[in-house]
Amino acid sequence: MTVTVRYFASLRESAGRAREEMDAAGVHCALDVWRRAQEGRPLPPGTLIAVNQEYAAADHPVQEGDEVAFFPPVTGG
Amino acid sequence: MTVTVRYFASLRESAGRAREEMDAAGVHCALDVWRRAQEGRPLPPGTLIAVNQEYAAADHPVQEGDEVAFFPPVTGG
Amino acid sequence: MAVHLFADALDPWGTLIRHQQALTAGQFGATAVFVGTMRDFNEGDDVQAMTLEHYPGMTERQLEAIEQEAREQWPLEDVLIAHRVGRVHPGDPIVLTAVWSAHRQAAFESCRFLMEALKSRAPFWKQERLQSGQNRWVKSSTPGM
Amino acid sequence: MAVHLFADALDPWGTLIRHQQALTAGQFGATAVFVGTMRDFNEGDDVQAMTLEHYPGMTERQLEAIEQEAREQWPLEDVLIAHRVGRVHPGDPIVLTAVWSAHRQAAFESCRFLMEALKSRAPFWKQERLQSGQNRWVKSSTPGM
Repeated sequence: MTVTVRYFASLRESAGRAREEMDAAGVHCALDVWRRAQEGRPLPPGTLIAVNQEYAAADHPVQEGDEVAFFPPVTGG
Repeated sequence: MTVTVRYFASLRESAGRAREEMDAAGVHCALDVWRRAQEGRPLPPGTLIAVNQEYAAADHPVQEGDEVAFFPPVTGG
Repeated sequence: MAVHLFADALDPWGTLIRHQQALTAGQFGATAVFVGTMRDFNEGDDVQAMTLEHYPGMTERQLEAIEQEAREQWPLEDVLIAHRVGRVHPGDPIVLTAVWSAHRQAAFESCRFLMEALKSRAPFWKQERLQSGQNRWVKSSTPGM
Repeated sequence: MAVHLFADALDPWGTLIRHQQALTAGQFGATAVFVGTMRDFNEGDDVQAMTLEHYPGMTERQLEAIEQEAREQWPLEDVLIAHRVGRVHPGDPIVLTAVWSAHRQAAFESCRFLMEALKSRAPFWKQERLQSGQNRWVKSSTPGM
């Protein structure tokens, strides 16, 4: 199975990329996606997660074709 | 001594005039002004009083040349 | 510091734009604005027109005092209060309050304070002309809190 | 219902005026507006410019959800949310929230709700360029309550 991983703001900079398609075979939840994509790098405290453009918890299940995004606290307005 | 008496909105209508110069000899406070000008008609409940364009209590002292105004609750905005 | 009474049309956005041109961009981060507009209904009745009476002199003094109180309570870059007087019709803007501040909390709170204080203390009175032809003094302001 | 993202200049008053022309005069008595503008200082430093990053698609969905929540909580005639993205400079407007309602309480409260919800949930991120040449991600929004 394949998922799209997206990074924004400071997480985009530290990941060195804005998005990637990732083979997610054996991946169950959003946190698993981070671990595989970031090769074990710990999730920075306060990181927000969105699955298919809706906020989600780290244990949110992930399916084929999902878009999983990681980003720091938002600072708009 | 003379004072200027002013009425606004519904009190202007019920008084039948907007302003008058009144001989206030023997008058001590704003309420006395009302009583003399309105010949004993009771002060309508909720009436607001201003002396020289500042809100004042009914017992506020009145002096020569003062402007004493009576009006209903304000409804601007 | 600005308090304006308009006997003719009050153009709230134009007034705001002209006022803001005098301010230093970059100094304020938050602008909060309230505009009150005449509705065509009140207390279940259709309203055709309205006359806004005021107490010339005292009205300006009260509005200036209200502005001063806001400036003492919050750090504000600038304050604008404008109010219509005379004959108005449904859809006509009646009142404008605007504040400029570094942060939004002060802007929101002080803008609301200005309106509540104006409603409770500034000597204005509304007389409605109903569709039926009857004239009716508005008895009290709607509670805003 | 209206949510707009501007990659070029956001003209808050012009946007507001154009939006309001579609509304029925007389139906609303209260308009509350907030405009957030870029300041030239933050956390003690001079800021030269700022880049507003966002999550296209999710940002619009979040803003629409926030508008919907406001409409469920208050009786609103209309709602407008506009936000700038891309490179901005001190004095540039960044955000506009506006609501039209029959009464001022709903207008004030919902306008503030929109801003607080937008600040806490809409996926935007600010990177400041300081006078020193350093780029700095803004860590968190200032508390608004």
